[in-house]
Order: sequence, then structure tokens, then C-alpha cells
Amino acid sequence: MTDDVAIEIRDLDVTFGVERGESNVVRSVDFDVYREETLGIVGESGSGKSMVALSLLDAIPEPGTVSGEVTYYPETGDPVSVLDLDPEELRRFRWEQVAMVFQGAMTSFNPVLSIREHFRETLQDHGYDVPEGMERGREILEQLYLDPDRVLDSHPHELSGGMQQRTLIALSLLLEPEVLLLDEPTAALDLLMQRSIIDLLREIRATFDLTLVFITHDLPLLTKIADRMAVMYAFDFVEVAETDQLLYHSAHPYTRALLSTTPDLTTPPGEIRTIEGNKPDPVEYISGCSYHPRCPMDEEKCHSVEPGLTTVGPEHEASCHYHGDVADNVPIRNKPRGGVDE
Amino acid sequence: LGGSGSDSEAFVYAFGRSPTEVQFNIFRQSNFAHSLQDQTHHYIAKGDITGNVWPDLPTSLSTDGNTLVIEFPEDYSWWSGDDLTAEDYWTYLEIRRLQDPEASHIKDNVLVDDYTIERTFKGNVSSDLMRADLTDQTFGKLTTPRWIYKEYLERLQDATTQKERDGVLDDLRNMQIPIDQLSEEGLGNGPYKVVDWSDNDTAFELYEDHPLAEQTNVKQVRLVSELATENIRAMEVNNELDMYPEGLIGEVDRDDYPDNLQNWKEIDWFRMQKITFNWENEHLAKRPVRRAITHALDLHPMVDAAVEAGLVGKPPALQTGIRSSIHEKYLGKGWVDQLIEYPIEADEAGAVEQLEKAGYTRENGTVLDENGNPVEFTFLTNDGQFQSSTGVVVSDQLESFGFGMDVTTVGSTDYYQRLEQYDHDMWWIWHVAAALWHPTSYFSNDFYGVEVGDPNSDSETGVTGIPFELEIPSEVGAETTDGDSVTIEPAQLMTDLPVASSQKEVKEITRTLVQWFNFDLPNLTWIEERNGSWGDVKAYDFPSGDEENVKLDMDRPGETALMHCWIDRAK
Amino acid sequence: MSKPLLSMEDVTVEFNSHDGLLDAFSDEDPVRAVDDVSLDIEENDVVALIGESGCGKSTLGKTAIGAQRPTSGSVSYRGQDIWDAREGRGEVRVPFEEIRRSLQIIHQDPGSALNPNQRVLTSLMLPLKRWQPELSYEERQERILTLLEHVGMSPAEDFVNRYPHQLSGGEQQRVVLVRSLLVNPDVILADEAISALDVSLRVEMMDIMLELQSVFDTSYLFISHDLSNARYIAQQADGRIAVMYLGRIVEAGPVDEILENPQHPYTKVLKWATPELYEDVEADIPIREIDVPDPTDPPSGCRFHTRCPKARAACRESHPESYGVGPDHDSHCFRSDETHDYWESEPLHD
Amino acid sequence: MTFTFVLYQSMPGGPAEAMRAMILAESGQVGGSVDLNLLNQMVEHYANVNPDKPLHVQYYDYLHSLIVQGDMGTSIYQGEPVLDLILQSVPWTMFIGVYALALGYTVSLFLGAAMAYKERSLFDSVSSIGVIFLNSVPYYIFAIVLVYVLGIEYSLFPIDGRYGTFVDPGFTLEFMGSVVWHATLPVVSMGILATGGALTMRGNAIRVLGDDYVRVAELRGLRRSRVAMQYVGRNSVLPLYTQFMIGIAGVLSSTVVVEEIFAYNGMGKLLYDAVLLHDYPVLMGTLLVFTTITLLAIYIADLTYGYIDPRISTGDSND
Amino acid sequence: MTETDELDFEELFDDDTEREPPSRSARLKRTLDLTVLAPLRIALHDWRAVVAGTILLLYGLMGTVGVWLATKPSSGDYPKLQGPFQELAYPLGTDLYGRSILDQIIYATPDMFRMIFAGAVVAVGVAAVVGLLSGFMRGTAIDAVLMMLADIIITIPGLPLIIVITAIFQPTNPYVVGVFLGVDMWPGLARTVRSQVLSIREESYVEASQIMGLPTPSILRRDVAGQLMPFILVNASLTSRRVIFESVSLYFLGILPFTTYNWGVLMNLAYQENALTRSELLPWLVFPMITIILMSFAFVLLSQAMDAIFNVRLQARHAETIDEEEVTG
Ligand SMILES: Nc1ncnc2c1ncn2[C@@H]1O[C@H](COP(=O)(O)OP(=O)(O)OP(=O)(O)O)[C@@H](O)[C@H]1O
Ligand SMILES: Nc1ncnc2c1ncn2[C@@H]1O[C@H](COP(=O)(O)OP(=O)(O)OP(=O)(O)O)[C@@H](O)[C@H]1O
Ligand SMILES: [Mg+2]
Ligand SMILES: [Mg+2]
Repeated sequence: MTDDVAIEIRDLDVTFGVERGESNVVRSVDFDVYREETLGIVGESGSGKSMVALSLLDAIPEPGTVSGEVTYYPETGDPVSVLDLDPEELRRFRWEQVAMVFQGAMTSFNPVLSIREHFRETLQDHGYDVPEGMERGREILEQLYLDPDRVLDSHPHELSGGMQQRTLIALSLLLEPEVLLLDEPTAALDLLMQRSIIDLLREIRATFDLTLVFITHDLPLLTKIADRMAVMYAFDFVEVAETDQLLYHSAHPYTRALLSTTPDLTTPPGEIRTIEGNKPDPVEYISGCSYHPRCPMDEEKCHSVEPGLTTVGPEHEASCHYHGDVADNVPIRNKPRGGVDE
Repeated sequence: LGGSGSDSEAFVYAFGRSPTEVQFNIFRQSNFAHSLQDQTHHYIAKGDITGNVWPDLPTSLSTDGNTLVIEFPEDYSWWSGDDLTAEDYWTYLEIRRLQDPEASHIKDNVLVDDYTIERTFKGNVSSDLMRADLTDQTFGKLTTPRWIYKEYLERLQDATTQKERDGVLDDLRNMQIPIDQLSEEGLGNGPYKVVDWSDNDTAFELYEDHPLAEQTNVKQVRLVSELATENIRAMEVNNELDMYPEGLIGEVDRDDYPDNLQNWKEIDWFRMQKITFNWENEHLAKRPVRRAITHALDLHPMVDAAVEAGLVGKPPALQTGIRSSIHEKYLGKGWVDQLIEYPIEADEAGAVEQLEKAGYTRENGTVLDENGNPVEFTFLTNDGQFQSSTGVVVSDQLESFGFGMDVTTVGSTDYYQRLEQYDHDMWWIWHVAAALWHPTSYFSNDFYGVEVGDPNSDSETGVTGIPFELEIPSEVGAETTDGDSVTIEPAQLMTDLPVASSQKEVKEITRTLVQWFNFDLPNLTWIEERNGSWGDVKAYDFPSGDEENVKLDMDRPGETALMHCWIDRAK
Repeated sequence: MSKPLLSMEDVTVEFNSHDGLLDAFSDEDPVRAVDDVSLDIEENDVVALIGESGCGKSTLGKTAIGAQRPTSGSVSYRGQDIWDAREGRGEVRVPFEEIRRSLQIIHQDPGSALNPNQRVLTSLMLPLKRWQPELSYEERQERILTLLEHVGMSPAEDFVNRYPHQLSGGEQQRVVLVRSLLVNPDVILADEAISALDVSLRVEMMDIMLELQSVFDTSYLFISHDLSNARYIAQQADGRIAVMYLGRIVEAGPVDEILENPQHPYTKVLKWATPELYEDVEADIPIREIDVPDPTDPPSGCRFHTRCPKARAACRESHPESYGVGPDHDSHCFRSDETHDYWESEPLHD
Repeated sequence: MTFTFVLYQSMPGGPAEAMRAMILAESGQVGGSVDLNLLNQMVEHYANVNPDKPLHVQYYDYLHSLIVQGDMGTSIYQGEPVLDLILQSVPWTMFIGVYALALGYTVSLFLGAAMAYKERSLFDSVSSIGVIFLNSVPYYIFAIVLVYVLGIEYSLFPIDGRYGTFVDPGFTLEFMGSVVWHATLPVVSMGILATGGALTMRGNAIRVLGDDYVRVAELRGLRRSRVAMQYVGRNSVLPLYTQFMIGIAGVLSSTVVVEEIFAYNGMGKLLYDAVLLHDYPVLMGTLLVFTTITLLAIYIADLTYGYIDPRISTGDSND
Repeated sequence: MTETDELDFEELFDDDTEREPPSRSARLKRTLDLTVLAPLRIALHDWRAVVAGTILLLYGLMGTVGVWLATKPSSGDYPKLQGPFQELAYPLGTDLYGRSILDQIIYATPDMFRMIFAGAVVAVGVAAVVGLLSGFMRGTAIDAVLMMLADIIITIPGLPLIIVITAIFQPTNPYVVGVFLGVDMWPGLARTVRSQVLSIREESYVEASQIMGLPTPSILRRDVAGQLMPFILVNASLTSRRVIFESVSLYFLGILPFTTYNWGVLMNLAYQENALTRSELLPWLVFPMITIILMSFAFVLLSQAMDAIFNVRLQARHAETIDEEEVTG
């Protein structure tokens, strides 16, 4: 993996004012996305994954506020401070540099416009050449196993969920962005379609030299595409590592719990465990380690001292005071076949 | 907004219906068409406030036995240029007669020459009544150019059976003369001819060939149709009208109206208003109850309320059923003085006294009948104009006296339909049947008059429960029949009155009816109206009526003046 | 073998896309959501039904519990035809009342399975009142509270007075589960009962279901489109997995059989599509066509032939019947019949 | 239609009585009196227009001539073919009706959208109250107030008639101007019938603004104007579309009162007068046309809804 | 139910039996809190509900206590055509006959309420019944016939229809008038109710209730009607406004016969007497207008607030017997 950073996030905070008080849904996140890597972000529902992604486009919905720094380093040209762009610059930045495929494609299209119109207006509003752009669009659609003529002439509701999702991916690639954010692009789909899309994305990533950020709570699926994985818990990243490293040598108890709660076809049922406890509340602030209320190795220190991400290995960071002891205390539920536990 | 501003030349006034809605075939009148015909065609005869009938268009109406001779002037013409002759009117008279020659009271109409008609009645009719026969607001105008109606007359003459005649009449009634035809073919004969019209206005121009045209310097006239617009009063207040042909500026309006608008002619109008008592109601069938009601009511607030709604008038001093201005002519002064005088103001004690005569009592402000049940009446009125006011005042007064009152108010079209179903105890209707100061118009046997019913029917009482035969004291002014009494048949008398053979008979019948009315109070008259015309007296010179050859003491003095070219623009 | 608890024979369900008056004139083809399916559920059994979206799983499930009337075929509970019982046809040995109570459902979306205007207590009281009117209010409440605590919702007193929106998804689903269990059913149709839950909660929910099964002796018809979940619950209960494709069951058998020895190419594809945490990336997509064909106009013959990597001309011709490939293991694929014409016919390529 | 036929037949009193009553009422209003005998004779004639055939025969006759000859009969009162009367008045009513509807809805839609964009702002709350208030003012009261303020007190607008007196109908500027001038007050008073649309629009727009596709459109870097029109505008107007078409029925109904207040000779007035006069043929005719227009509007709404909203391919948007 | 099942149950329930059942009064208190007090508390938090409630309360008082306090207006009570705000006896001035305008307005109130009540009950009641029926019988002949009937009435322009109906029957009883007005209003509502029912029927909790074998009336009442309630009440409120509008317009046009006071009647009389050009009559026209507008304003506001009042989310927040902290989801 290169050290060529595409997006640099520093001290990112996202807050919502809600009735009960401040809802802090992203908390002082520092993070880098490398160029042309595929980064997978996992975490339970509501942990702030989408908010991080939206921050990259300065698109936190009202009434949320975002603070901190998001710097985008284009392949050529000067770095862009995303959160400081003026509205017109931001408009051009979105989709031309960084595009995003939203959770739930069925609701991402304007129901009254045909797909062709969606493509055309995107090209027009970004000042691209329309015929040329449409031609590129058709090629992308074909790559995604779609019949361009049929799809372009359809209205969104005439396409099945899987087709919509692929069409949305095609639309996101239309302006040849450098970074593509995918927020649970497959959550609403069948396994078969999910898996197929993952495969298609892998192909496309190669063709377009894309940097992919892939958000999901489906761990097994993510391992099939991600080069690097980041685990979010309680509105911050708790562990970041290359995929294999994370799978076999995870250094955070939450990551390990997550790994053992995921059923698959081979693990004996008895080894699948559940995570006890409730998910964290964005309004309340948990002092010390945010995971300590649910952590089996919870110690005094965890209540008061915030661990912070620390390097635990090459390209591997985790935020646990006792990351060294994790492997013994929180067993990963099955013996990894490929890896060797040191 | 039109008004006199836009065509300041024109003399603007308001009356009647929309010109595009009416049509001018007099046999198929609809939409209140006569309101416009008043401005386009001359009247034959008009009554005046003294009860006399005068020729309007004709030069004379003379009688001789059963024959009435009508002579027409020779210098009039239709707007088309055709001479206006006696034949035009004769055609109308004959069509009317031939509708049902048997039933007609006319023997024949003879066209003596181009300008003379001899009209002979079947029975003996007083000369007044013969003349009065020609007056009518709706039908008493010369509106029938002979060349249009001749065809129908000939067919009627040829017809032998009633069925054939009805067929002709149906055709006649289906024929229409809309305003464009009237204007294009010149079918009018007034001094101002129609030149243009819209939904709610008609423009007239002085018809120079009219013999009276030279008398006036008003060349253009514009008639705003009163029934087609909503803003007449706004126009009046904003000084956009030059005349209102029928109606006075009442006290209540005086302050709102500009000073240049003044009543220039006031008359004692023929119209009265009354409340009808339905004798079908067991209480109202009793004379003392009717008298008690009369005592209980104060007529002044009723009149005041009507005045508030724009009426002008005062309560009648006596309950005679006819207008006081013709008392002398038909009753004689001394005779009138003997009649029973009912109070005009409320007289509670008198009312209670009357009630007691019927065995009724008033306890704790409630009138109870002889069985001790409260006495209740239903009252029907409509929501228009002064009628609702009266309804309110009457019912409030009676209620506070102690009668239970249940007032139903309906829209005016519904009102007249409901009225004739006689399903209420009291209601409200004006009291006069024709624009004539003559007993026949008050004692007409219909709801305008003192309705009793058809005397030839089999039943003993008419629609309103009034017996066909009843007793009244022989002595004028007696309050009971305890003394000498006579039996009279009011319904029959009212049928006889219009065909009375002599002035004497007219008077006799009238006296009997007046005595009955005064004794029995079948209705209660409560206002004698005044009328007249107002106008912009600064901009125009209106006749006062005292001038030579000017006769204005009749209905609609404004129109009369206009149609005789008596109005001039002030110099 | 004794009579199955619930048995479906040659069940077919068709839907007309419209059923208004005017539509009598439209000649739209009906959707055959379930096509000639037979399936048995035993006492204390777990049958996991899997397949892609729209393949008719819910329809089949609802037909099984008597909530959907089959167009043809029969559904019987303890040998009694449900619809006969309902309409009082023939000799009714098991009254419909009892059938109604014995077959219950848990919906996919717990949020919409609870009346949003009713407090949890009311929602739970009503069925209990209906089926055990002899209980007093206190007794009913007692049972409800006990059961709620049993599924880990304590203090139960606190939960019962909440409205559904005041519960988390997992809690809502537990309430729904409790509600169906309160009437003591024999079969519960769990229609995607866990799909809407957070990943970390799914296993927990399945554990609760399994635990209560042991208490109540209930059978589950567990619908899922996720093979790993289906496997989890079915394997725990020693149940079976049935794989559905476009209205038909293409393969059914014991869990291990299906997983270790899948016969039907579609089952294999599903297996491929279920990613394993610790497994290397496989090469290519093993289907010829990503999208499911239009269910209103399903392919002829074997319905999977349009996507099947192993399809041959014969697959277009006729529908493969059931081939027993092991104990209790059936597959509807010609490949299970070594003598079939299939082997002679041309492979289909695009 | 059958329904109305039966209804009208059951009205008490025939056309003749009604007409007689009408003339009586008017003579009472203008003053004077009428010779009852002559009036009765004349009016009797009208009673004969509808011979006493059994109802079903009359109904059949009516239907037959209507469908076969397109003949709606002749007005008992005016003696003109009903069709002519209707053809003369329909354009006027349609003119003020459509004008009012278009104006009312345009204003309310834009207002509603503006309120949604500024949700919870001062503008939003003030306008909301304003709209709710307008919604509580019956259109006829609004009409009266307009008449009073603009017509009478300030004489800014004519308060009756369809066009200026003696302005000759034709394609002249004068005529057109006069027509628009005269239509202003009726149109504005009927226009407030549409103000309810502003609140619906506001609600829709707020909902649409929260929809994913609007957020995605922003993420896609589309121009604001396009998002506003094509995304928010179009999608929030859509649900109003049928309401708008059905609104035609409401507006047509209101013409009965409004045309009466403004003495505007259109269908509403024709119908109202026909009710008063029991002029059955006109009544049936106007009601038929009213109903047809409404039906047509609903039908058009149904048909075109598919074009406007591609999600609806068939015509059952009524559901 | 088999033996073993029973046993399991008992076992399970024997686990802990020392639970104290809530007392009857506590239950009552809770029910009261949830069904009455919570909505009330929301209403008090919603300015629209407060304003609407206050106005309607005033009208209610006017129609009850007011009638009792005010003198029955009678002509000649006071000097006529007095301006407003001059005398305590006739705060809004007097009319042409010297009746207090306020008294007349007050005396018209009970009948107005009767009319509104009848109209709303008929319109909303019929609509609810028809909508429920045809929603539940979707696709059957009953559904088709009912919807056809509704469609027919929808297409006949309402006001003319009412004019004709009232011309035939000439009703004077306020209830009857209300019923006639309601007749025109139910179809649109019924259609909407139907489509709501159709979508509620799709909700899985209705299916669940059916599968649990709950009796249909109970399902209708709890699952369907409960959901429809806010909608129905909102429409009852809006229908009330329409009843006011239409009845007043009929009285104003002089189509309905009237026996007593009505705001439309006052307007009609004043208008007929040329109130627009006679300034001394204006109060007679204007105050009834204001009365009408204010009352319909209250109803419109109420309809807006109704959504909030019947929102269980808000209800839950305002109920005291549910503790709020642990609210998730
Ligand atoms: N508009 C909002 N107002 C208040 N809180 C919000 C809003 N949008 C999101 N949140 C909160 O922000 C937190 C993070 O949300 P986010 O959407 O990033 O979660 P996520 O990890 O993407 O979850 P999921 O996997 O369900 O998509 C959640 O607790 C959510 O409740
Ligand atoms: N009530 C209905 N009317 C018409 N068609 C229906 C109806 N219910 C289901 N269908 C159709 O029947 C087919 C099978 O539907 P079903 O809901 O059983 O699928 P499923 O396998 O449960 O899908 P999912 O995984 O999406 O729930 C689908 O094509 C669906 O469109
Ligand atoms: Mg998310
Ligand atoms: Mg399903």
C-alpha cells in the first residue's frame, strides 16, 4: 500500500442539536484514505459511518454541523479543503472529484425523470460534453451487465433493485471521479446480487483507477473487496488495518466480537457469540474507552483514559489500552484457516 | 364603470330587466319584460290618483252606453317609419277577444277608421270601468305592430273551434321578438328608440320623427337595467344616475345621496301593504282574535321598518281595505266617519278585552285559548326588502304581547309559490291588484286583494277559510251582529265589482265590502305608500305636473315624463 | 413416519395483478408466485426457506399458515385440510379455530407488525383474551410479563406500557415473537424475521427463537434470503433447508446435506454468494445472467436455465421433477439423474 | 343524470308556478302590480310545454333527443334552445373558473414551496397563519369584501357584468381589456378557494425535501435551480394534480354564488336562475354540462397523470 | 391444546410469581393519563390547538351560557342602527329594527352547532362507513357500487345539488340542513378513507391480527379505525368548516328558508338592505362575517393541530405514566 493520501481527515466532528441535547455523531476523527485503495468501513448501525462519508462531501444534512478539516489531494493540482469550498466550487467538486453511491438506490433517483435524463442533467450541470458523456455512460452500463438502451429509456421504478443499484454506480462514474464513496450499496439486495455487485466493483475499480470507500455492516462481504478495513464504534474508528491483518490479528475487543457474531456457513453454531449490551447513545459521552461498558476485559483505566488509535503493527492501528492482551481474552470464534496466530 | 361620465350626453336612469333577457311579444312576456316595454312603447290609458282614467297615447276615450270609442292621434309612427294607426291596437284587442270569444266580456271591437276603434261590452259596465279595462302595467301598452300580428289574427278569425284557436295561440306565444329585432325592424313607438344594448344597459336615441321629439333637448338616454345589476345603490350614491322613474329618496337615504338628487314628483301611490289572516286557523277564524291582533299591533314601527328599507308611506287611519285618497270618491265623507276605528298604536288593554270576548285569556304574558292552551301562529315572509322587516316587527310585537310566533322566511320566488299554498296562518303581501286607484284593484278576489275564493265552488268557504256567505251588522260601524244584520257574499261581490253597470253600483258594492272589511278584518292593512320619482334637478329640468297639458299624478311619473318628452337638460 | 404437523401438497398460488371490476376485461397474465410446491413441516421442526427476493417465499409461507388461499393444491394441519375446515366442507376433525391459533406469523418488519397506536400491553393482551378468555386481567398480565422477561426485556413492567416506536428494532421483534407465542402455536412462520435487525442482533434473536422452541415445542418455517442465517437456525434445531427459485422449490434437504452436498446449480450459486469471512476471493460470477427473469413471464422448462451455468438445451424443454439424492434430500435438476437426456443435449451459451 | 332528473322532477311547483312567482316577486321589487288573470293565461302556456307524460317516458324522450340529436330541449322561460344558452355562457364561466384556478394555484404553489424552503422561519409561520386565515374566509365573503373595498369605496374595479357597457364583443383590445377588467374581482374571490393548496404544497415540499433523491441530486452537484424545479417542485406538485383537477368541480360550484354576486352572466347564474324558475331543460342542461366538465377534468387528470407521473402507468390514480 | 403445552406454560409462569399486579386504580389512572390527559397536554403545547380550543370554547359558551345570558332579540329593544362599541347593552350595535347584533349572533350559535354536528356526523360517518366497507371489500360488487355512487356524487357539482335538494325539501330544522349539506361531502372523504384502509390493510399488524384470529370488529376498531382516527377527526373539523361555509352561503343566497337567526341570515338581510352602501348597516353585515370567519378559522386550526394531538409519539412523550428516558428506536 502506498502512502499517497487521497483524502485526509483531521479532527472531524459532526453534531446535531436534538431535544435531549447535543448529539455527537462523529467524534474527533483523524483518518486518511489512500489513493487507489479500497477502504472498507464497518460498524454497527448508527455508529456514524454515513456521517463520516457525507462529511467528505460537506453534505451533512440540516441541522447537523461539521467541523474539522477534510483535505482532498487530487492526482494533479493543489489540495482542496473541502469544508471551506464556496457553494459553487463545492457543487463542482461533488461528483467530479468525489462521487457517492447512496444507501438505497431505489430512493436515489428522481421518480419522475428517466434514467437518460439523470445522466444528461448530471453532464450538463457539470459542463461536460453531453454526447461524449452519454457514450461513456453507455459503456459503463454495459460493463455492469446492463443493456444501455433499455436502462436509459426506463424510469427508475421500471428497474429492479439490483439494476437500479448498478445504474446508480454507473451514474456515479459518469464524470470519472477519483474517489467513489459507497454507503451500503448492497444492503437492500439479495445475496446473489450483493455478491455480483462486489465482483463488478472489483473489475471497475481496476478500469477506472478508483479510490473506493466502501461502507457496510456486512463484514464477510467487505472482506471480499477491501484492501484495508476500518472499524467504527461509538462514532469513532477503533481499529484500522489491512484486511487480513484485521481478520486474523485484530487488536480490538469490539472488532473481535464483531467477527465472532457474524454467522457464516462453516462456523459451528456454538462458536457464534453475541455482543452483550446496548449500543452507545450519541448524546451521552462515555468517558474513557467508548467500548468499556460492553468490553469483557474492561479495567479501571478504561473508564477514565481514552485510548486513542495507536499503531499496533504495520499499517495496523487500534484504540485499546490492552491491545496486546486482546488475542487471549477475546477469542475469535473460529480458527482462521489461512492465517497463523502468533 | 359606465355612468354618466362615459357618455355624459346621455340621460341615465335605472329600471327593469336586462334587455337581452326580455323579448317584446306581449303575448309571450317573460322575464318581467314590461319593465323595458315601458321605455319603448306608449301606454293606452293610465289611471290617476283621483281614480280617473286618462288616455295616454289616444287622443280621447269616450263612452256611450256599452261602447268605448278610442281615437288615436294621426302624427305618430313606429320607429320603422310605418304609421301608427288604430289597427295596430285593434289587432291586439281582437286577438285578446278571440282567444275565447265566449268567455270574453267584450262583444266586439270595430275598426271604424284608421284612427278610431269602437269597443262594445257585452253587459252594462260603468264608463269608468270601461276605460279602466284598458289600463294595465303589463299589458296596457301599444306594442303590437299590425304587420307582425296580423297573421295570427287572421288565423284566429278563421278558426272555428276552441282547439284551433288554442293552436294559434300556442304559435303566437312561441313567437319571439328579441331586442335586436325590435331595434332593427323598428317595432317600438316611444320617443326614444333603442340603438344599442348590452347585458345590463340599453342605449336610446331620440326618435326625431316622434311628434313630441321637438319638445326636448335630451337626445340620448341610457337605461341601466336594475334587475341585472347589483350596484344600483352604489351608482345612486356615487351620483351616476340622473333619474329614478319610480321611487322616492326616502328619509333614510337622504344623507347618503348627493344633494343634486331630489324628489321632483311625489304622489299618493295606489299601493298598500297588508297582513293576511288565514281563517283556516281556528283562532284566526274568530273575529275577536283578529281584532285583538289589530289592537296589539303598533303600526308605526312596522311602517318605520319599511321606511328603513326604502319605502315611503304612513299607516292608514282606518281599516277600509281601500286607499284613503279614494274614500271620498267611492264612500263619501260622512259614511266613512261611522266606521269602526281601530287603534294605530298598540292598545294592550283593548286587545285583552277583545280576547276575552272570544273566551281567551292572557296570563303571565301568554295568550291562552278557552281550553287554556297557548295560542300560536305561523308566519310566512320572504327575505327581500321590507317584507322581512315587517315580518320581524309583526312577529316580535305579537310575541311580546303573548302569542306564540313561528316565522319562516324564504327566498322571494319561493315565497310567492309558498304563499299560494296557504299553509301558514299569517303572511304578508301587498294590497292592490292593478295600477289603478279604483276599488276593483283592492277588492280583487285574489291574494292581492281580499282573497276569499271561487264563489262558484262547492265548498262553503274559500281557500283562506273565509265563508262565501257571512253576516255583518246592518248598521255601519256596529261592532257586533247582535243588532240587525245582513247576509253578504263577499266573494260574489268582488266578482261583480269589475263589471258593475254603473258608477252607483260600484259605490254600493264598494261600501258593502268596505263595511265588511272594517267589521271582520279579513286582512290588516298597515301602510299606504307614497311614490314618485327623483332626479338630478341640477342637471335637468323636470316637470312639476302643474304645467299645461302635463299630467303627472299617475303611476311612474318619471317614465311618463320621459315618454312625453317633458324632461329637458338644464341650460 | 407419523403424519406431518403441516403438509402442503402440490400447492399453487396465483395472483392477478389487479382485481377490480374493470380488470375482468384486461388480459394481463397472472403471476404464479408459487408453482406446484409440496412441503411438510414436522412437530418441533425448523424448515428454512431461502431464495432470492420475489421468488415466492412469503407467499408459500403464508399459504402454509392458512393466511393465503392456494389457487390449487391442499394445505393440511394434522391431516385436516385448512380450507375445508375454514369453510366447513366435509368432515372437520380439527376445528378451524384451533388451526387458526396453531399457525402464527412473525413479520419481517417488526415496526409495522405492531399497531403503532397501541401500547405493547394492549397488543399482547388482545390475542390472549381471544384465546384464553377464562384468564383474569391479572393472570394475563402475569403471563405477558413473564414471557417478556424471558426474552430479555426487563423490567417488563416498564416495556409493556410503551408504544412500539419507543422500542428498538430488536425489542419490537421480541414483542412480536412473544405475541405469537402467547397463543401457544404449533408452527410459527418467521418471514425474514431477522433481516431488518442489526447484524449483531440477528444471532441473538435466533437464539431466543430456538430457546423458546424448546419450551413451547414450536416448529418454525424460517424464511430468509441469507443462507448463513438459515443455516444457523436450521442447523441448531436439526432442521432442513428448502431452496426456492421462481415459485418452485428446487432443492430441499437436511442442513448439512444442502451445504456439504448441494445438488442444484442454484443452490451452489447461493452458496457462492454467501461470503465467508475467512475465505479467499473466488474468481468469476458463476451465473450467466445477474438479473432474475420477470416472474410474470417465467422461463419455460427449468426456470433457472436462463442463468444456470450448467444449462443445456433440455433444460428449456421440461421442468425437472424431484430426484431423491440422499436421505430426505431432493433436488429438481436433471443433473441428479445420470440417465437423463440432459447429458446428451447442447450446453446453452450466450 | 338519472338522479338529477328525478330530483328536479320532485321539486314542488312546476315551471309555470315558478315563473309566475318570479314575475310577482319582481313586480313587488320594482313596484306595481300585475293583472293576475292575464298573467295566469300567459303562464299557463308554459305549463303545457311539458305535457303530463309519465316520468319514464319524459326521461326516455330527453335522453333520446340528447344523445341522438344532441338536443337539450328549449328553455321554458327564455324560449331559446338550451344548448345555445349554454354555449353562450360556458366560455365565460370557463374563463373565470380556469383563470381563478390557475391564478389561485400558481400563487399558492409558489407560496407553499417558498414556505417549505424556509421551514420554521418567520416567513413560514406568518404565511401559514395567513393561508389558514384565507382558508377560513368563505369565498363569497371575500367577494363581498372585494366589492366593498375595491368596487364601491375605491371604484377601482367594476363589480358587475362581463364587460363594459356597449363595448362591442370582438377581438378588439378594448373588449379584451374590458373582459379581463370585469373578471378580476370574481376571479380573485374564487381564487382563494385554491389557497388550501399552499399548505398541501408546503407539506409535500417539506416531505420531498427530505427525500433521498433530493439529497443525492445535491450530492451530484446539480444546479440549485434544477433541483428546485425538477426535483422538489415537480415531485411535490404531483400529488396536487388530481386535487387540482377535482378542484375544477369546486370552482364550478362556486360560480353559482360568485356569478350571482357579480351579476356575471355565466353558467352558474344560468343554473341558479333555472333552479329558481324550475326551468327543467336549462337545469338539466347546465347540470349536465357542469357534470361533464367535471368528469372531463377528472378523466383528463386520470389520463395525463400517467404522463406526468411515470410511476402510474394505468389510470387508477383515484385510489 | 395438548397436555404438554399446558405444562410448559405453567412451568414457565411458575418461575417467578411474586409479581404484584397493578391495582385497579393505578390502571384507571394510567388509562386516563394515556387517553385523555396526554392528548390534552399536547394540545396545550400546540398554539394552534390552544387558539382553536379557546375560540371554540368561546363559541360553545356563546351557544349555551350565552343564549341564556343574552336577551332574545326582539325588534324595538333598543334604538335602531346604533354603532358598535357604544352601549354595553348592545356592544356590537343594533340593526334596522333595534335588535342587538350581538344577541342575534349569540342566538344563531346553537343552531349553527346543530348544523355542524349533523353535517359532520353524516359526512364523516357515512364516509367512514362506506370507506371502511369498500376498503375491506375491495374488488367486490359492494365496493364497486359504493365507489360508483361516490364517483357520481363527486362529479355533480355540490352547491347546485344542494340548492336543488333544499329547494325540494325546504328544510328549516338545523339538523336536517346539516344532513343535506353532509350528503354532498361524504364521497370525496369516503374515497380517501377507502384508500387509507387499503394501505392500512397492507400493514403487517393487520395481517398479524387476522392470523391471530382476532375477531373482525376488533380488528376494524383497533387496527383500522385507530389509525384512521386522526384522519377522520381532521376531516370532521374541515367538514365543519364546509358546513359553515355552505349553510351560510345558502342562507345568504336566500335559498334556505329560515325560522330563527343564522349568521348567514343576518348577512343576507344586511346585504339586501344595501349594507355595502349604507355605512350605518355595515356592522350588521360585518360582525356576522367576522363570526363566521373566526369560527372556521378555529376549525381549520383545529384540523391542523389534530395531527399532533393524535400522534402517539407525542402522546407518549406527554404521558406521565410512561417514563421517557429509555426511549430508543
Ligand atoms: N438528522 C439527524 N438528526 C439527528 N441525529 C442524526 C441525524 N442523522 C443521523 N443521526 C444520528 O447520527 C448517528 C450516526 O448516523 P449514521 O447514519 O452515520 O449511522 P450509520 O453508521 O451510517 O448507520 P447505518 O448502518 O444504519 O446506516 C446515528 O446515531 C443517528 O441517529
Ligand atoms: N398480493 C399480491 N398480488 C399480486 N402479486 C403478488 C402479491 N403478493 C406477492 N405477489 C407476487 O408474487 C411473487 C412472489 O412474492 P413473495 O412476496 O412471495 O416473494 P418473496 O420471495 O417473499 O420475496 P421477498 O424476499 O422480496 O419478500 C412476486 O412476484 C410478487 O410480485
Ligand atoms: Mg448509514
Ligand atoms: Mg417476502
